[in-house]
Amino acid sequence: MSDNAHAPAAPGAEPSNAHGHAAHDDKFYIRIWGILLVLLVVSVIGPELGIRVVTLITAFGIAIVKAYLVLKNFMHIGVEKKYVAYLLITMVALMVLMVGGVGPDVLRHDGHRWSNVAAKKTVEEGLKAGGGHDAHGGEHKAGEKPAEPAPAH
Amino acid sequence: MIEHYVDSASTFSGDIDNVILVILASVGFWFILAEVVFFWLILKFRAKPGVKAQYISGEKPHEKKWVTIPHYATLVFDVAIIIMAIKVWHDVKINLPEPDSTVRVIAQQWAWTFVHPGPDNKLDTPDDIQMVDELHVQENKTYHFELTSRDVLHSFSVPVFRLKQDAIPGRIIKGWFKATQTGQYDIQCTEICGIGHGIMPARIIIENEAQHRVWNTTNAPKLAEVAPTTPPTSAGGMP
Amino acid sequence: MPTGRLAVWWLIASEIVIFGGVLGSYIMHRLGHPEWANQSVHTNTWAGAFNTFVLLTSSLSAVLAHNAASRGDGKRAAKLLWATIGGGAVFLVVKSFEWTNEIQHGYTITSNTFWSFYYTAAGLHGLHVIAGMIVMMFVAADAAKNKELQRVENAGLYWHFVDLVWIFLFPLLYIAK
Amino acid sequence: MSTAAHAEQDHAHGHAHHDEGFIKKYLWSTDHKMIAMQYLFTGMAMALIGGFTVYAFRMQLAFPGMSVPGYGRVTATDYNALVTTHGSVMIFWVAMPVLIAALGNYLIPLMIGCDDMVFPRLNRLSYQLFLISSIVLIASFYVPGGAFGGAWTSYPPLSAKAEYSLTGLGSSMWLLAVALEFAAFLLGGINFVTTVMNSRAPGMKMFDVPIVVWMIIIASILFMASVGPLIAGAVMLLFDQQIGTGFFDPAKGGDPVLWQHLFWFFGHPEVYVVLLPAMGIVAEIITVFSRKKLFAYKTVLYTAIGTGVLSFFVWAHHQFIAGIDPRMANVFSVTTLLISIPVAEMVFVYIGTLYGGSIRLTTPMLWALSFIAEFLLGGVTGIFLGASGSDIYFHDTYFVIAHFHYTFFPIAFIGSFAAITYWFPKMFGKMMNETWGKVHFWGTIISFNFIFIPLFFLGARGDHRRIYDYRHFPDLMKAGMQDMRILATLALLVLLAFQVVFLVNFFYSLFKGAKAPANPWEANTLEWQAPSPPPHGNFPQGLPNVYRGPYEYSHPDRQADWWPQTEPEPTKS
Repeated sequence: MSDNAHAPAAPGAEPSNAHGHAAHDDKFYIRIWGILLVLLVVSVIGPELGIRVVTLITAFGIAIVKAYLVLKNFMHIGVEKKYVAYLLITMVALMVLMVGGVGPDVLRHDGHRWSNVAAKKTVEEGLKAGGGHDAHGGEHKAGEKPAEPAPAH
Repeated sequence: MIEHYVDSASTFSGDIDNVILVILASVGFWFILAEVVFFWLILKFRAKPGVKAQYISGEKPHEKKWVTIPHYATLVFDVAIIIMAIKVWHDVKINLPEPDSTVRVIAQQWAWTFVHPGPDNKLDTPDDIQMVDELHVQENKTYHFELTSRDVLHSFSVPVFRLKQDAIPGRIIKGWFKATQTGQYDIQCTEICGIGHGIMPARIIIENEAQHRVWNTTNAPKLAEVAPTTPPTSAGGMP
Repeated sequence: MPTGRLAVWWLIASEIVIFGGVLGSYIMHRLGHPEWANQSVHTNTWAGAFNTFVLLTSSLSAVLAHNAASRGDGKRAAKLLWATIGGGAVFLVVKSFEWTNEIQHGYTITSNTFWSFYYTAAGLHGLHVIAGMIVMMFVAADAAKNKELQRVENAGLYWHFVDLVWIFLFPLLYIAK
Repeated sequence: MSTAAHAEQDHAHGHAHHDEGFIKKYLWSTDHKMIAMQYLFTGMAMALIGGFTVYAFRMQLAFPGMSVPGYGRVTATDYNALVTTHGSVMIFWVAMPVLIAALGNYLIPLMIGCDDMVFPRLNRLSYQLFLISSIVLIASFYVPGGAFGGAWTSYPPLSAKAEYSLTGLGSSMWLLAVALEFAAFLLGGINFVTTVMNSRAPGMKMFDVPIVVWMIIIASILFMASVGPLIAGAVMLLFDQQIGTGFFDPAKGGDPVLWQHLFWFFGHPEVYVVLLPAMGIVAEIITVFSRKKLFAYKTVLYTAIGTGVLSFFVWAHHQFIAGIDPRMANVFSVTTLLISIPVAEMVFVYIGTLYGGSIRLTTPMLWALSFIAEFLLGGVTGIFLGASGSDIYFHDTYFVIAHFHYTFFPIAFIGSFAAITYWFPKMFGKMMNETWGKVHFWGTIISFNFIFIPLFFLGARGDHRRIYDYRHFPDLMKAGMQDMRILATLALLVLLAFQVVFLVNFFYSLFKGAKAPANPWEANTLEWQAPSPPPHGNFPQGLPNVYRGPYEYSHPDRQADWWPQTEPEPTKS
């Protein structure tokens, strides 16, 4: 079955350097994990302050930082060939492009010569109805939730 | 070109026909040129015994110009077409001239409801005239339409006006037209809307001022309050 | 680059656009519907935070498994992979209690489009968690016999991606009130 | 690490190699060539279904109300289901499997000089998913309510609610079938890309890869990058249908326009997903049969990449009048016309390749040339639709139908016929009959033009799409219009009849054809260095080395007018 063995990878693809990136010892990863947990705590506490800017930064800014840490240190994207990073960035950029192209029609409810009356109606009714849509809904506000919902049942 | 097949009955239908004609001329030129060159090459370079093909990489500048020159020519033609097309698009879909009257167009599976403003020329008054599958408009008057749908997507298309706009449930979309000649024409639904999509024809009836007045008064809901002396159309409607 | 890892990267790339489609649609609706804030207060931030913690931890064990595998220590890699699978299981258990609680309070997938997005996005993610767990079971079984150790890294990569998606789902669904 | 990956592959081969039981050999194979055949024959079978549906509804259009022989009376419900099935089958179950899956699977390993795909079992899974998707689609015809009839674009709310479409189960099955099909091609695409990146023959550099392989790779990447949002959208729509969520229901805060965007964000790149492989096939064939180097290889490559990138910026031109904000139409109109430039350039390059050639009009060459000639018309008529101003009139008329059939017919059929007639000797080790091939060619091409030229005129006269009986529209029954519909239908019958010639030729040659040599066309690319048909493992003499690009025909230094990629450089004395 020698004919079945793969030809060595083409010149473009260098020999595997897979083991190259596992140069860190376990402690390094535990440290990264510790940082991620600290960030998690910040991202939960930040929005509790109720300030919009702080919420945005702590919730979404930190999500991006966390994603970067995972990508860099757990997925070793820095050691990987450059095109992998470009590929992922391209995919995210395509999604931004999509949202950019769709937003004017879907995100907004008023446009040039059109008006999304149904959406405006649901917004209005939703705001009027306030919290839950049924009797139970009102009882549960975010802050009152038990910390560990699962074992409680 | 289109006007030979389908009457041109709105102020912008001629402009749209012109865009089509210009595109036809420019792409027709390129199409014919490319096909002529193509068939000429096939005829000229048929295999002949003992004659070897030429070795042309197409990477040298003097060879590449055969591709780059058409490339830039295409770009020039594209720009010209874009400018014309967007100009017409602005006239039809973006600018909204002051209306003389407004009609409401409601699509549903599988019929059109047209709400005419009636003799007082105002919508949502008791003398509104509702008609199914029949839209009555007056020539030389700028109409706005408010288009919506009750269930699924439909599309309000009046070929003689070169006008087409999808109706979306939950949205009100505005547009305009101004008829330039009288007559009776098809209104189509051009977005598939279920099994009755093929049986959703309506008619647009374009009338002159006198006919339209008669139609307005005879069809308006018989209400005591309606003052027949009020001119059914505002005088400013005539340009 | 080794073929397996290359394929995982391409798989991740194509998954980005799948989740991008759901999340992009959600973000557009969310920004256009301020009233959804009244619905999202009923999501359980603490359950979400705990699940984030679980997934981050399982990512840690996945990367430690990779480290062990690259040292050639298949036994340890397998153990750590099983720990990762356990993390996934905890995640799913928490999630199921959370959902049960919400459904009991009347917040079902049809009660509002916010909840439709909530269940769809988290459900799609949950399916990926399950898929990752199944893949890792096979990889762990092989790794314990010191076979196919390169797959430990590939499975780990995929798992980190699942973690990444959750990192974004968490603020989008739980924190933005 | 890479050896371990190969071990996995050898393991998979170990099974397929030795036992040659029918099931393992033909149904459960992991050999890329067998999977390609499975895709090819499934695609051909689905083409018969697509052809039958078009027969039934064109007959209804020409002779409304008649009982169509072999079908019966076409009701409005039937008509919608038929056009929907025709559209989705021809694109998703014929063009995609034949051009990308069958040819990609067959050609990629052979053309880059390796023994199989890097993930043979993934490949098998991809086909099986595809097969299931075909079965689900066909089964949807037999469920209560019948097959889905909301057009291949499946716009909600019509597709979302059974009360509107009246085909609750049919809609969901259609959607499920499409989603499965996407999953199959996602797996296949990942396989193609990794194979080409990692398994090229030694010496094969980036610019030594044949154009058709490049095109399939670019198409696979386009597919991968564009289909995600639609998969997400399909899940959402499925929930709308079956659970009652309101993602696309305006009354519940959803938005039907969102689906249109998700669909066309995929749908437009999809056009190029099938176009590019067909373009690649044409590049291979015209170089071989004009004995010419491809004119500006790198330009072709860059225009293909440019087309691919631009194709993500044009999607909303399908929605100009669909209720999107009219100002957005300006942006998309500009990008749409811009995309005409790389595509036109690609065609110019192909025409340029003919210059100075030694053209042999064999059947595959006829198909390849006719692709260029016909596709040109499809391309230029697209300008009418991409320019927002004229699209107002032409949108959703038969002009659109004629336009995209002038692109899709060359892509899906002319491209496939070119490929099948060209690679038939390699695939089956037999030569196809040239005379009958040419009869089929001329019959198909002439009748094809007689179908769609009338449709351009019908569209210009206002015929709108998906109408099962025009007698309800007085303006559309003016003198001559019905005659044109009848002409198109009669031409269609001729076209369908000529496909019998093809099928007979195909199967007769398959069993009784003359034995094919390894390289009947004297072509350079690697697949022709393998025996015809290639055995399992492809290259029994050992995997080839590559010394030069794929299009070194009529090199001035050589006596022979071809120079295989595998032939070592002559030692200079």
